[in-house]
Amino acid sequence: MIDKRYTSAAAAVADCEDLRDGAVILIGGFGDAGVPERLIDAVRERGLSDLTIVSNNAGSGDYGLARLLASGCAARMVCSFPRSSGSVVFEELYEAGRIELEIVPQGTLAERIRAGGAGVPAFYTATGYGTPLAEGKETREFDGRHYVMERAIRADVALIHAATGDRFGNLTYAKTARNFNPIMAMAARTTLAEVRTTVDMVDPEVVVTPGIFVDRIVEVGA
Amino acid sequence: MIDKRYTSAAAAVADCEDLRDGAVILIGGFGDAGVPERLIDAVRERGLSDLTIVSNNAGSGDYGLARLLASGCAARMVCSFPRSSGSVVFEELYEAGRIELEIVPQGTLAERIRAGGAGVPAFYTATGYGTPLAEGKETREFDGRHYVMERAIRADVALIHAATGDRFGNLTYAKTARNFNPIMAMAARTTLAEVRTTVDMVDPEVVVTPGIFVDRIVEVGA
Amino acid sequence: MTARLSAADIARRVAQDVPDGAYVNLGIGMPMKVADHIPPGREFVLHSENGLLGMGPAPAPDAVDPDLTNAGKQPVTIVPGGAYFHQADSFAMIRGGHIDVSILGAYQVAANGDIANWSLGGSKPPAVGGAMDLVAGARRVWVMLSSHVAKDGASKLVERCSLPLTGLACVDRIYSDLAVIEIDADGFLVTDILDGLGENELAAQTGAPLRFAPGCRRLRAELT
Amino acid sequence: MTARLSAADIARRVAQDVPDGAYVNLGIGMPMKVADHIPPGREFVLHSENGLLGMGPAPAPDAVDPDLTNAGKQPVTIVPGGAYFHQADSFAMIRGGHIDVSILGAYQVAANGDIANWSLGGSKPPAVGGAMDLVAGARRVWVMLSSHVAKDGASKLVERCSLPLTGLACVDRIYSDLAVIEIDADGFLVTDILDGLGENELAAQTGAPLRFAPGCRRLRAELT
Repeated sequence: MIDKRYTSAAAAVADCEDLRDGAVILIGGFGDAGVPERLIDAVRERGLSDLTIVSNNAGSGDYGLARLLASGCAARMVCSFPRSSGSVVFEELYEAGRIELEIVPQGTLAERIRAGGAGVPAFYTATGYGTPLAEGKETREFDGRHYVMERAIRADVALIHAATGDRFGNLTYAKTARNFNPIMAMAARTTLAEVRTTVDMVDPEVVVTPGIFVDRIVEVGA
Repeated sequence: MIDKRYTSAAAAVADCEDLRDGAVILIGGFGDAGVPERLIDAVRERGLSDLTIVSNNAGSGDYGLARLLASGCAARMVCSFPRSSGSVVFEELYEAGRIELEIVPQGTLAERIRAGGAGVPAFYTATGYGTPLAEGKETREFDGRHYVMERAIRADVALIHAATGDRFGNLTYAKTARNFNPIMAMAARTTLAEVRTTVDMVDPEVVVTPGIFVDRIVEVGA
Repeated sequence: MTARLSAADIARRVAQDVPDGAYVNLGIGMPMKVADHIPPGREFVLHSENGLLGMGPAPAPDAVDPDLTNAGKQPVTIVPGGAYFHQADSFAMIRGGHIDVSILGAYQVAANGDIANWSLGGSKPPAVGGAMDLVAGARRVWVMLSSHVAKDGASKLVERCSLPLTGLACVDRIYSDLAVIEIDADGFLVTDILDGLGENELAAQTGAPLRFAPGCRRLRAELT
Repeated sequence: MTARLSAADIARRVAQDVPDGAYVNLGIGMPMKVADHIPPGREFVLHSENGLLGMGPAPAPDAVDPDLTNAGKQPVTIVPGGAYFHQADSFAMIRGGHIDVSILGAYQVAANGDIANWSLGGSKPPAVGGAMDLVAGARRVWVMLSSHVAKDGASKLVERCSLPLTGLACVDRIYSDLAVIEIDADGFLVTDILDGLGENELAAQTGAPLRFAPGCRRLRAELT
């Protein structure tokens, strides 16, 4: 019987082969909404190194993503907006030259992740053309407009947060806590989802992330 | 007040400027599921010519899409599987040389339409590489694998079918009648949706097509 | 000279120009104020790029929902007709040309429509968010400037941007505390000027040549 | 020689090889029969490319729902744990490498893994559906052949395909009425052969060289 449920975040990450030194990890959330805090904590406790973290923001305060970064496990961050109020940990690492930053327009970040999940190795976008963020990138004209070629992002692991999930890994989200979670679920070799509530079965009409994209789920409560 | 509802399919198509001779029209549906039959009939009655029709199939029997094609309004068809049982009308037009056919792998068709809606002018895909359907197309290697460059499809008009809709144009679908409808809604200058039932408001968590992608809706019953 | 327009005045003026039924993205900060000045009888649908259409005002303090925030990470509400969606869909709306108007702030806007609004350089980590997507993808791009001139006395309206660009040739219109200015193929075209402000005075505070539209309107600060 | 395998025998053999919990796409026609032979205690999730995971068997005639069909446009059902989604998401599953096994029919399969299964040429309009996406995107591509040899006596297993290709170097394994054959860098490797059929007899019905795996298993038709 298919049953992707784990009893704890620690158990879900414990024997995950794709979680290793040097791994690329997608982490869902936008600001504090939809961040897989418990999975992040469990990954931090694994004490990995040389990770590349892909997330819209770079954490704030001293919890969750910021605490993960503070542990020194990440060598590189791919991010659209790492400078939220309270992003002190990241700023210090950055200014000390202890973490590399690739800054990506938010829509390009989303599209690159979605492309990774959809088998598209590269695509063209008008976003960023002629700006410093397109420097060194290939450009091309289509129908008189200029575009930048962007490569897909694929990861070893995605950590995502959802509202409800079932044993098949089908997920729904709560309001704007949806954000990057569904597309990140598509783009990793192993996707771990923390859910507030497990249910017997998500209504097939309202599934947002079908279980095919999810490998392990853990109920974490509200 | 925003109210995208029209009283009939005929009224919805009557003053639609994008519906004109030579237009590119996306038509939702897969086989007989999720086909906007009433809108197709209303478009047929407009007596247009030189249309390009983009649809997964080419109609069957003597109703809906097949009847539209029989009217002689279409010069060109973009399609993944025009040879379903009962696709007699299309086959006759094709064999008589009266309609041009561009055959596109189903996933490439879906991705090209989605790209059109998402502002991506072109992307790469492994599908079709080395086959007759990639002949004449640009190819490129990424990380040791070969890909074909495919261009986005954008249309003047999309005709789609949905289960429920509200005055804002938010839509839900019924089961596999969803198919091409949500992505086609994104990729046209004007999107017309026929819905089985109009409701006061679709639950924002279960909206599949947000109203931003829909210009006009008409309730057509079951 | 009469009083410069307040942020609320500018927001009110911008709101007048948004077509009924438009899908509008409001940048963080000053552009958000446009939502407070939607003219009676008109309905806009506000898009928040973190995954929300139908953004409503801030909730009462006791009704804050951490799952419902805007692109500035502040608590908001949803109005009837709204919808939630993921980031790729949200940016498909922006990048696919479905957003009617994007209203943003800027450090500099050039006469050729270039905009710089994401980086002042420096040692802090850069951060761009959705700005580059919005200026590249929205059908109309309007810039709101709380002040026509920066604190250092330099005009924010320039011949060519000196700061890192957000996008090329994409700004359609500028609303400042002194004027409303269209950008067309020939550069800046003033369509509204602060009542009591001379054309030369406006030109002196602008870093590129101005043309004045026939029937250029007068802007008045509202007494509040 | 013993009886060749029936379509049901082949389907039963294929089903044995599908890992528990796998996401599987079954092509129209013969591959669909695999769903009828899922071993007890094992659970597959069937993907139907028109927008369905968790495809179940055909409904009773009085329970047909025209909104719920498979890729062959036939009425089906949905099992617990299923989901509906649109075409771009459905093909993201296929093209993004999320489908564990794609099981298809073919006109020809070559020793280099090329497959031809969508066109016999002729004056009829061509039609491809999702075949090219499946062979390019699924993690494993398995071909089922109701007969190893076509009606005209030509083998379906060839050195190089002569018919229009569906995909290059993508087939991992072939299940025919005579054998189970892996395709590796050196070509065809027989892992199972019909009980009573000689290696030379199989080779005579195959259009490219065969190697036989050590411990090559025997296939037996089931009495039904």
